[in-house]
Amino acid sequence: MRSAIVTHPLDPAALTAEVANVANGATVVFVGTVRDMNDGRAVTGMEYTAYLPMAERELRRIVEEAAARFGTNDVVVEHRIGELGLGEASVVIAVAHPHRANAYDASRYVIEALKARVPIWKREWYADGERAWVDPTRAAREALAEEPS
Amino acid sequence: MRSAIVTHPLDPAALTAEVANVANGATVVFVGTVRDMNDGRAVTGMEYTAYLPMAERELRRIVEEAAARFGTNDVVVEHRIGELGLGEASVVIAVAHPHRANAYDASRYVIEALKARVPIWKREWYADGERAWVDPTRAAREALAEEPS
Amino acid sequence: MTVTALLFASYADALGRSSVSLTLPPGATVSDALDRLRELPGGSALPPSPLVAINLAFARTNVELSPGDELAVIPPVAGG
Amino acid sequence: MTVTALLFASYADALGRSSVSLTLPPGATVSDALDRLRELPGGSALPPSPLVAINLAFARTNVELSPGDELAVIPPVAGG
Repeated sequence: MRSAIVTHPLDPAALTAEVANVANGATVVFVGTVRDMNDGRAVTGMEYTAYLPMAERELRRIVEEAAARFGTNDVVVEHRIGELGLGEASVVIAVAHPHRANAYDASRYVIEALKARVPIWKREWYADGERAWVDPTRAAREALAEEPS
Repeated sequence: MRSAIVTHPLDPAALTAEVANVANGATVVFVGTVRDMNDGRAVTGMEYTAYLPMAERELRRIVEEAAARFGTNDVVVEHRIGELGLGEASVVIAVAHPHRANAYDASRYVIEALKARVPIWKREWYADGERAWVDPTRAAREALAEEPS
Repeated sequence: MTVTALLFASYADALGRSSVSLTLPPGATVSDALDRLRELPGGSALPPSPLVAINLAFARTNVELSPGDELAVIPPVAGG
Repeated sequence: MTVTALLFASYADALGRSSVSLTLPPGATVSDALDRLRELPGGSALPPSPLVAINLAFARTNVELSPGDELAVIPPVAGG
Protein backbone atom coordinates (compact mmCIF):
# COMPACT_ATOMS: atom_id res chain seq x y z
CA MET A 1 0.00 0.00 0.00
CA ARG A 2 1.51 3.33 -1.03
CA SER A 3 0.43 6.67 -2.38
CA ALA A 4 2.39 9.69 -3.50
CA ILE A 5 2.08 13.01 -5.24
CA VAL A 6 5.12 13.53 -7.41
CA THR A 7 6.54 15.98 -9.89
CA HIS A 8 8.40 13.52 -12.13
CA PRO A 9 7.02 11.44 -15.02
CA LEU A 10 5.03 8.40 -13.87
CA ASP A 11 6.12 4.83 -14.58
CA PRO A 12 3.14 2.44 -14.87
CA ALA A 13 5.45 -0.58 -15.23
CA ALA A 14 7.18 0.21 -11.93
CA LEU A 15 3.85 0.50 -10.12
CA THR A 16 2.63 -2.72 -11.71
CA ALA A 17 5.76 -4.48 -10.45
CA GLU A 18 5.19 -3.00 -7.01
CA VAL A 19 1.85 -4.80 -6.54
CA ALA A 20 3.07 -8.12 -7.96
CA ASN A 21 2.57 -11.01 -5.56
CA VAL A 22 2.15 -14.72 -6.32
CA ALA A 23 -1.00 -14.77 -4.20
CA ASN A 24 -2.66 -12.49 -6.79
CA GLY A 25 -4.32 -13.66 -9.96
CA ALA A 26 -5.42 -10.27 -11.29
CA THR A 27 -3.74 -6.91 -11.66
CA VAL A 28 -5.59 -3.82 -12.91
CA VAL A 29 -3.61 -0.73 -13.85
CA PHE A 30 -5.34 2.56 -14.57
CA VAL A 31 -3.44 5.34 -16.31
CA GLY A 32 -4.96 8.79 -16.71
CA THR A 33 -3.40 10.84 -19.50
CA VAL A 34 -3.67 14.36 -20.88
CA ARG A 35 -5.82 14.30 -23.99
CA ASP A 36 -5.83 16.66 -26.91
CA MET A 37 -9.45 17.74 -26.67
CA ASN A 38 -11.91 18.65 -23.91
CA ASP A 39 -15.47 19.89 -24.30
CA GLY A 40 -14.74 20.31 -28.01
CA ARG A 41 -11.70 22.58 -27.51
CA ALA A 42 -8.20 21.69 -28.67
CA VAL A 43 -5.91 21.31 -25.67
CA THR A 44 -2.12 21.62 -25.88
CA GLY A 45 -1.18 20.80 -22.30
CA MET A 46 -2.22 20.75 -18.67
CA GLU A 47 -1.00 22.19 -15.41
CA TYR A 48 -1.75 20.36 -12.16
CA THR A 49 -1.51 21.95 -8.75
CA ALA A 50 -2.37 20.57 -5.30
CA TYR A 51 -2.94 21.52 -1.69
CA LEU A 52 -0.07 19.15 -1.07
CA PRO A 53 -0.31 18.08 2.60
CA MET A 54 -4.06 17.55 2.37
CA ALA A 55 -3.88 15.87 -1.03
CA GLU A 56 -1.29 13.44 0.33
CA ARG A 57 -3.46 12.73 3.34
CA GLU A 58 -6.66 12.17 1.33
CA LEU A 59 -4.87 9.98 -1.18
CA ARG A 60 -3.41 7.84 1.60
CA ARG A 61 -6.88 7.48 3.15
CA ILE A 62 -8.42 6.47 -0.15
CA VAL A 63 -5.81 3.74 -0.61
CA GLU A 64 -6.44 2.52 2.95
CA GLU A 65 -10.19 2.50 2.32
CA ALA A 66 -9.81 0.56 -0.92
CA ALA A 67 -7.50 -1.96 0.77
CA ALA A 68 -9.93 -2.55 3.63
CA ARG A 69 -13.04 -2.60 1.46
CA PHE A 70 -11.74 -4.90 -1.27
CA GLY A 71 -9.37 -7.05 0.74
CA THR A 72 -5.90 -6.42 -0.63
CA ASN A 73 -2.83 -4.50 0.47
CA ASP A 74 -1.49 -4.44 -3.07
CA VAL A 75 -2.71 -0.95 -3.95
CA VAL A 76 -0.38 1.79 -5.17
CA VAL A 77 -1.27 5.19 -6.58
CA GLU A 78 0.82 8.09 -7.80
CA HIS A 79 -0.50 11.44 -9.01
CA ARG A 80 1.78 13.81 -10.85
CA ILE A 81 1.54 17.58 -10.52
CA GLY A 82 3.22 20.35 -12.52
CA GLU A 83 3.13 20.92 -16.27
CA LEU A 84 2.20 17.93 -18.44
CA GLY A 85 2.23 17.57 -22.21
CA LEU A 86 -0.30 15.71 -24.35
CA GLY A 87 -0.33 11.98 -23.70
CA GLU A 88 1.61 12.27 -20.45
CA ALA A 89 0.27 10.36 -17.44
CA SER A 90 -1.23 12.41 -14.60
CA VAL A 91 -2.22 9.44 -12.45
CA VAL A 92 -1.39 5.74 -12.24
CA ILE A 93 -3.30 3.31 -10.01
CA ALA A 94 -2.09 -0.28 -9.71
CA VAL A 95 -4.17 -2.83 -7.81
CA ALA A 96 -3.65 -6.57 -7.50
CA HIS A 97 -5.93 -9.12 -5.87
CA PRO A 98 -6.42 -12.89 -5.94
CA HIS A 99 -9.63 -12.32 -7.96
CA ARG A 100 -10.37 -9.98 -10.85
CA ALA A 101 -13.71 -8.56 -9.70
CA ASN A 102 -12.14 -7.05 -6.60
CA ALA A 103 -9.13 -5.79 -8.53
CA TYR A 104 -11.37 -3.90 -10.98
CA ASP A 105 -13.66 -2.59 -8.24
CA ALA A 106 -10.80 -1.39 -6.04
CA SER A 107 -9.19 0.38 -9.00
CA ARG A 108 -12.44 2.11 -9.85
CA TYR A 109 -12.98 3.04 -6.21
CA VAL A 110 -9.60 4.75 -6.02
CA ILE A 111 -10.04 6.83 -9.19
CA GLU A 112 -13.61 7.90 -8.35
CA ALA A 113 -12.69 8.87 -4.78
CA LEU A 114 -9.56 10.65 -6.01
CA LYS A 115 -11.58 12.73 -8.45
CA ALA A 116 -14.17 13.55 -5.78
CA ARG A 117 -12.02 14.27 -2.74
CA VAL A 118 -8.35 14.91 -3.39
CA PRO A 119 -7.56 18.65 -3.52
CA ILE A 120 -5.83 18.74 -6.87
CA TRP A 121 -6.72 21.19 -9.63
CA LYS A 122 -5.85 21.38 -13.28
CA ARG A 123 -5.60 24.22 -15.72
CA GLU A 124 -5.99 23.43 -19.39
CA TRP A 125 -3.94 25.20 -21.99
CA TYR A 126 -5.91 25.68 -25.18
CA ALA A 127 -4.62 25.92 -28.71
CA ASP A 128 -5.87 29.54 -28.88
CA GLY A 129 -3.55 30.53 -26.01
CA GLU A 130 -6.22 30.74 -23.32
CA ARG A 131 -5.81 28.87 -20.04
CA ALA A 132 -8.67 27.88 -17.76
CA TRP A 133 -9.14 25.93 -14.55
CA VAL A 134 -11.19 22.81 -15.08
CA ASP A 135 -14.41 22.77 -13.04
CA PRO A 136 -16.06 19.34 -13.14
CA THR A 137 -19.14 20.75 -11.35
CA ARG A 138 -19.81 23.51 -13.89
CA ALA A 139 -21.85 21.44 -16.35
CA ALA A 140 -24.08 20.16 -13.55
CA ARG A 141 -24.53 23.65 -12.10
CA GLU A 142 -25.35 25.16 -15.48
CA ALA A 143 -27.91 22.44 -16.14
CA LEU A 144 -29.53 23.16 -12.77
CA ALA A 145 -29.58 26.92 -13.44
CA GLU A 146 -31.38 26.35 -16.73
CA GLU A 147 -34.19 24.34 -15.16
CA PRO A 148 -37.53 26.15 -15.15
CA SER A 149 -38.26 27.21 -11.59
CA MET B 1 -7.39 -3.36 -32.35
CA ARG B 2 -5.38 -6.56 -32.15
CA SER B 3 -5.55 -9.95 -30.52
CA ALA B 4 -3.11 -12.83 -30.41
CA ILE B 5 -2.43 -16.14 -28.75
CA VAL B 6 1.28 -16.45 -28.15
CA THR B 7 3.79 -18.78 -26.57
CA HIS B 8 6.28 -16.17 -25.33
CA PRO B 9 6.18 -14.15 -22.09
CA LEU B 10 3.72 -11.24 -22.23
CA ASP B 11 4.79 -7.61 -22.02
CA PRO B 12 2.10 -5.39 -20.41
CA ALA B 13 4.15 -2.23 -21.06
CA ALA B 14 4.31 -2.95 -24.79
CA LEU B 15 0.54 -3.48 -24.96
CA THR B 16 -0.04 -0.32 -22.96
CA ALA B 17 2.10 1.61 -25.44
CA GLU B 18 0.17 0.06 -28.31
CA VAL B 19 -3.14 1.64 -27.23
CA ALA B 20 -1.63 5.05 -26.45
CA ASN B 21 -3.30 7.86 -28.36
CA VAL B 22 -3.55 11.55 -27.45
CA ALA B 23 -7.31 11.38 -27.96
CA ASN B 24 -7.53 9.04 -24.95
CA GLY B 25 -7.70 10.15 -21.34
CA ALA B 26 -7.90 6.73 -19.71
CA THR B 27 -6.02 3.47 -20.17
CA VAL B 28 -6.96 0.30 -18.28
CA VAL B 29 -4.59 -2.65 -18.34
CA PHE B 30 -5.63 -6.02 -16.99
CA VAL B 31 -3.00 -8.66 -16.29
CA GLY B 32 -3.98 -12.19 -15.29
CA THR B 33 -1.22 -14.11 -13.52
CA VAL B 34 -0.65 -17.62 -12.20
CA ARG B 35 -1.21 -17.65 -8.45
CA ASP B 36 0.20 -19.99 -5.88
CA MET B 37 -3.11 -21.27 -4.54
CA ASN B 38 -6.46 -22.38 -5.96
CA ASP B 39 -9.40 -23.83 -4.06
CA GLY B 40 -7.12 -24.16 -1.07
CA ARG B 41 -4.46 -26.23 -2.86
CA ALA B 42 -0.87 -25.11 -3.33
CA VAL B 43 -0.14 -24.63 -7.03
CA THR B 44 3.36 -24.69 -8.50
CA GLY B 45 2.60 -23.88 -12.13
CA MET B 46 0.07 -23.95 -14.92
CA GLU B 47 -0.15 -25.37 -18.42
CA TYR B 48 -2.39 -23.63 -20.98
CA THR B 49 -3.57 -25.25 -24.18
CA ALA B 50 -5.94 -23.96 -26.87
CA TYR B 51 -7.96 -24.98 -29.88
CA LEU B 52 -5.81 -22.46 -31.65
CA PRO B 53 -7.67 -21.45 -34.84
CA MET B 54 -10.98 -21.16 -32.99
CA ALA B 55 -9.44 -19.41 -29.98
CA GLU B 56 -7.85 -16.86 -32.30
CA ARG B 57 -11.16 -16.33 -34.05
CA GLU B 58 -13.19 -15.94 -30.83
CA LEU B 59 -10.63 -13.59 -29.32
CA ARG B 60 -10.67 -11.41 -32.45
CA ARG B 61 -14.47 -11.29 -32.32
CA ILE B 62 -14.48 -10.32 -28.66
CA VAL B 63 -12.09 -7.45 -29.35
CA GLU B 64 -14.28 -6.30 -32.24
CA GLU B 65 -17.38 -6.50 -30.05
CA ALA B 66 -15.72 -4.50 -27.28
CA ALA B 67 -14.55 -1.89 -29.76
CA ALA B 68 -18.01 -1.46 -31.27
CA ARG B 69 -19.85 -1.55 -27.97
CA PHE B 70 -17.63 0.83 -26.04
CA GLY B 71 -16.50 3.11 -28.84
CA THR B 72 -12.76 2.72 -29.15
CA ASN B 73 -10.39 0.96 -31.52
CA ASP B 74 -7.64 1.03 -28.91
CA VAL B 75 -8.14 -2.51 -27.62
CA VAL B 76 -5.34 -5.08 -27.59
CA VAL B 77 -5.31 -8.51 -25.98
CA GLU B 78 -2.73 -11.27 -25.83
CA HIS B 79 -3.18 -14.68 -24.23
CA ARG B 80 -0.19 -16.90 -23.60
CA ILE B 81 -0.32 -20.67 -23.85
CA GLY B 82 2.24 -23.30 -22.83
CA GLU B 83 3.84 -23.81 -19.42
CA LEU B 84 3.76 -20.87 -17.02
CA GLY B 85 5.42 -20.45 -13.64
CA LEU B 86 3.97 -18.72 -10.59
CA GLY B 87 3.43 -14.99 -11.09
CA GLU B 88 3.76 -15.21 -14.88
CA ALA B 89 1.13 -13.44 -16.96
CA SER B 90 -1.33 -15.62 -18.88
CA VAL B 91 -3.35 -12.74 -20.34
CA VAL B 92 -2.93 -9.00 -20.84
CA ILE B 93 -5.75 -6.72 -21.98
CA ALA B 94 -5.01 -3.06 -22.73
CA VAL B 95 -7.86 -0.68 -23.49
CA ALA B 96 -7.74 3.08 -23.94
CA HIS B 97 -10.67 5.47 -24.37
CA PRO B 98 -11.29 9.20 -24.05
CA HIS B 99 -13.26 8.47 -20.83
CA ARG B 100 -12.52 6.12 -17.96
CA ALA B 101 -15.94 4.48 -17.54
CA ASN B 102 -15.79 3.03 -21.04
CA ALA B 103 -12.16 1.97 -20.64
CA TYR B 104 -13.00 -0.01 -17.49
CA ASP B 105 -16.18 -1.49 -18.97
CA ALA B 106 -14.50 -2.54 -22.21
CA SER B 107 -11.65 -4.17 -20.28
CA ARG B 108 -14.10 -6.09 -18.12
CA TYR B 109 -16.12 -7.10 -21.17
CA VAL B 110 -13.07 -8.60 -22.84
CA ILE B 111 -11.93 -10.67 -19.85
CA GLU B 112 -15.45 -11.96 -19.04
CA ALA B 113 -16.13 -12.91 -22.67
CA LEU B 114 -12.68 -14.49 -22.95
CA LYS B 115 -13.30 -16.67 -19.91
CA ALA B 116 -16.75 -17.68 -21.17
CA ARG B 117 -16.11 -18.28 -24.86
CA VAL B 118 -12.49 -18.71 -25.89
CA PRO B 119 -11.49 -22.39 -26.17
CA ILE B 120 -8.46 -22.33 -23.91
CA TRP B 121 -7.91 -24.80 -21.07
CA LYS B 122 -5.51 -24.87 -18.19
CA ARG B 123 -4.04 -27.66 -16.15
CA GLU B 124 -2.84 -26.85 -12.67
CA TRP B 125 0.25 -28.46 -11.26
CA TYR B 126 -0.09 -29.00 -7.53
CA ALA B 127 2.63 -29.13 -4.93
CA ASP B 128 1.79 -32.81 -4.29
CA GLY B 129 2.68 -33.70 -7.90
CA GLU B 130 -0.88 -34.10 -9.16
CA ARG B 131 -2.05 -32.24 -12.26
CA ALA B 132 -5.69 -31.46 -13.03
CA TRP B 133 -7.63 -29.61 -15.69
CA VAL B 134 -9.44 -26.61 -14.28
CA ASP B 135 -13.21 -26.80 -14.71
CA PRO B 136 -14.87 -23.49 -13.84
CA THR B 137 -18.30 -25.11 -14.14
CA ARG B 138 -17.63 -27.88 -11.64
CA ALA B 139 -18.58 -25.94 -8.50
CA ALA B 140 -21.89 -24.87 -10.05
CA ARG B 141 -22.66 -28.42 -11.24
CA GLU B 142 -21.83 -29.95 -7.87
CA ALA B 143 -24.07 -27.42 -6.13
CA LEU B 144 -26.92 -28.29 -8.51
CA ALA B 145 -26.42 -32.03 -7.96
CA GLU B 146 -26.69 -31.55 -4.21
CA GLU B 147 -30.05 -29.77 -4.42
CA PRO B 148 -32.91 -31.83 -3.06
CA SER B 149 -35.04 -32.94 -6.01
CA MET C 1 -19.29 -39.32 -45.04
CA THR C 2 -16.22 -38.69 -42.99
CA VAL C 3 -15.83 -35.97 -40.36
CA THR C 4 -12.93 -35.24 -38.03
CA ALA C 5 -13.70 -34.99 -34.32
CA LEU C 6 -11.25 -33.01 -32.22
CA LEU C 7 -10.83 -33.61 -28.50
CA PHE C 8 -9.17 -31.30 -25.99
CA ALA C 9 -7.90 -31.16 -22.43
CA SER C 10 -9.74 -33.61 -20.14
CA TYR C 11 -11.67 -35.13 -23.08
CA ALA C 12 -8.45 -35.83 -24.97
CA ASP C 13 -6.98 -37.37 -21.81
CA ALA C 14 -10.06 -39.56 -21.30
CA LEU C 15 -10.08 -40.92 -24.84
CA GLY C 16 -6.30 -40.98 -25.11
CA ARG C 17 -6.29 -39.08 -28.38
CA SER C 18 -6.86 -35.57 -29.68
CA SER C 19 -8.55 -36.41 -32.97
CA VAL C 20 -10.76 -39.17 -34.31
CA SER C 21 -11.89 -39.74 -37.89
CA LEU C 22 -15.57 -40.77 -37.91
CA THR C 23 -17.44 -42.36 -40.81
CA LEU C 24 -21.13 -41.51 -40.50
CA PRO C 25 -24.24 -42.04 -42.66
CA PRO C 26 -25.52 -39.07 -44.68
CA GLY C 27 -27.77 -36.81 -42.55
CA ALA C 28 -25.94 -37.68 -39.32
CA THR C 29 -26.08 -34.96 -36.68
CA VAL C 30 -23.66 -33.77 -34.03
CA SER C 31 -25.54 -36.01 -31.56
CA ASP C 32 -24.89 -39.03 -33.74
CA ALA C 33 -21.19 -38.23 -33.85
CA LEU C 34 -21.12 -37.79 -30.06
CA ASP C 35 -22.82 -41.18 -29.62
CA ARG C 36 -20.11 -42.72 -31.78
CA LEU C 37 -17.40 -41.08 -29.67
CA ARG C 38 -19.01 -42.41 -26.49
CA GLU C 39 -18.60 -45.98 -27.79
CA LEU C 40 -14.81 -45.54 -27.92
CA PRO C 41 -12.62 -46.57 -24.95
CA GLY C 42 -12.86 -43.73 -22.40
CA GLY C 43 -15.77 -42.19 -24.32
CA SER C 44 -18.12 -42.46 -21.35
CA ALA C 45 -16.26 -39.48 -19.87
CA LEU C 46 -18.03 -37.18 -22.35
CA PRO C 47 -20.91 -35.36 -20.66
CA PRO C 48 -24.53 -35.67 -21.93
CA SER C 49 -24.42 -32.33 -23.74
CA PRO C 50 -20.89 -31.12 -24.29
CA LEU C 51 -20.18 -27.81 -25.96
CA VAL C 52 -19.37 -28.35 -29.64
CA ALA C 53 -18.10 -26.30 -32.56
CA ILE C 54 -18.30 -27.08 -36.27
CA ASN C 55 -15.59 -25.55 -38.40
CA LEU C 56 -14.58 -23.11 -35.64
CA ALA C 57 -18.09 -21.88 -34.76
CA PHE C 58 -20.15 -22.99 -31.75
CA ALA C 59 -23.05 -25.21 -32.89
CA ARG C 60 -26.10 -27.02 -31.50
CA THR C 61 -26.10 -30.80 -31.22
CA ASN C 62 -29.09 -31.24 -33.59
CA VAL C 63 -27.19 -29.70 -36.52
CA GLU C 64 -26.53 -32.03 -39.50
CA LEU C 65 -22.90 -32.62 -40.34
CA SER C 66 -21.40 -32.32 -43.81
CA PRO C 67 -18.54 -34.35 -45.28
CA GLY C 68 -15.17 -33.03 -44.17
CA ASP C 69 -16.54 -31.06 -41.21
CA GLU C 70 -14.23 -30.41 -38.28
CA LEU C 71 -16.26 -31.19 -35.16
CA ALA C 72 -14.65 -29.96 -31.95
CA VAL C 73 -15.88 -31.31 -28.61
CA ILE C 74 -15.10 -28.58 -26.14
CA PRO C 75 -14.58 -29.11 -22.39
CA PRO C 76 -15.51 -26.24 -20.06
CA VAL C 77 -13.19 -23.42 -21.14
CA ALA C 78 -10.78 -21.98 -18.58
CA GLY C 79 -8.78 -19.23 -20.24
CA GLY C 80 -7.56 -16.07 -18.57
CA MET D 1 -7.44 35.29 17.08
CA THR D 2 -5.56 34.84 13.86
CA VAL D 3 -6.17 32.11 11.29
CA THR D 4 -4.53 31.54 7.94
CA ALA D 5 -6.82 31.20 4.94
CA LEU D 6 -5.40 29.35 1.95
CA LEU D 7 -6.69 29.92 -1.57
CA PHE D 8 -6.14 27.67 -4.58
CA ALA D 9 -6.54 27.56 -8.34
CA SER D 10 -9.36 29.85 -9.56
CA TYR D 11 -9.90 31.29 -6.07
CA ALA D 12 -6.24 32.22 -5.76
CA ASP D 13 -6.39 33.80 -9.21
CA ALA D 14 -9.52 35.77 -8.30
CA LEU D 15 -8.10 37.21 -5.09
CA GLY D 16 -4.60 37.52 -6.50
CA ARG D 17 -3.03 35.64 -3.60
CA SER D 18 -2.74 32.13 -2.24
CA SER D 19 -2.88 32.90 1.46
CA VAL D 20 -4.46 35.56 3.69
CA SER D 21 -3.96 36.10 7.40
CA LEU D 22 -7.31 36.87 9.04
CA THR D 23 -7.84 38.38 12.49
CA LEU D 24 -11.23 37.27 13.81
CA PRO D 25 -13.12 37.64 17.11
CA PRO D 26 -13.19 34.61 19.43
CA GLY D 27 -15.96 32.19 18.48
CA ALA D 28 -15.79 33.14 14.81
CA THR D 29 -16.90 30.37 12.44
CA VAL D 30 -15.80 29.31 9.00
CA SER D 31 -18.71 31.36 7.61
CA ASP D 32 -17.39 34.48 9.34
CA ALA D 33 -13.96 33.91 7.81
CA LEU D 34 -15.51 33.42 4.36
CA ASP D 35 -17.45 36.68 4.75
CA ARG D 36 -14.18 38.45 5.53
CA LEU D 37 -12.55 36.95 2.44
CA ARG D 38 -15.47 38.10 0.28
CA GLU D 39 -14.79 41.71 1.33
CA LEU D 40 -11.31 41.54 -0.21
CA PRO D 41 -10.69 42.66 -3.82
CA GLY D 42 -11.84 39.77 -6.04
CA GLY D 43 -13.52 38.08 -3.08
CA SER D 44 -16.92 38.14 -4.74
CA ALA D 45 -15.67 35.27 -6.90
CA LEU D 46 -16.06 32.91 -3.95
CA PRO D 47 -19.28 30.89 -4.23
CA PRO D 48 -21.99 30.97 -1.52
CA SER D 49 -20.88 27.68 0.03
CA PRO D 50 -17.39 26.71 -1.01
CA LEU D 51 -15.81 23.49 0.14
CA VAL D 52 -13.51 24.14 3.11
CA ALA D 53 -10.97 22.23 5.14
CA ILE D 54 -9.59 23.04 8.59
CA ASN D 55 -6.11 21.72 9.29
CA LEU D 56 -6.26 19.29 6.32
CA ALA D 57 -9.71 17.83 7.07
CA PHE D 58 -12.93 18.75 5.27
CA ALA D 59 -15.19 20.79 7.58
CA ARG D 60 -18.66 22.37 7.68
CA THR D 61 -19.04 26.15 7.48
CA ASN D 62 -20.72 26.42 10.92
CA VAL D 63 -17.63 25.07 12.70
CA GLU D 64 -15.89 27.46 15.11
CA LEU D 65 -12.31 28.31 14.30
CA SER D 66 -9.42 28.16 16.77
CA PRO D 67 -6.34 30.40 16.89
CA GLY D 68 -3.71 29.28 14.39
CA ASP D 69 -6.11 27.19 12.31
CA GLU D 70 -5.28 26.66 8.66
CA LEU D 71 -8.52 27.25 6.74
CA ALA D 72 -8.37 26.07 3.14
CA VAL D 73 -11.00 27.31 0.70
CA ILE D 74 -11.21 24.57 -1.90
CA PRO D 75 -12.41 25.09 -5.47
CA PRO D 76 -14.08 22.13 -7.22
CA VAL D 77 -11.36 19.50 -7.30
CA ALA D 78 -10.22 18.18 -10.67
CA GLY D 79 -7.51 15.60 -10.10
CA GLY D 80 -6.94 12.48 -12.16
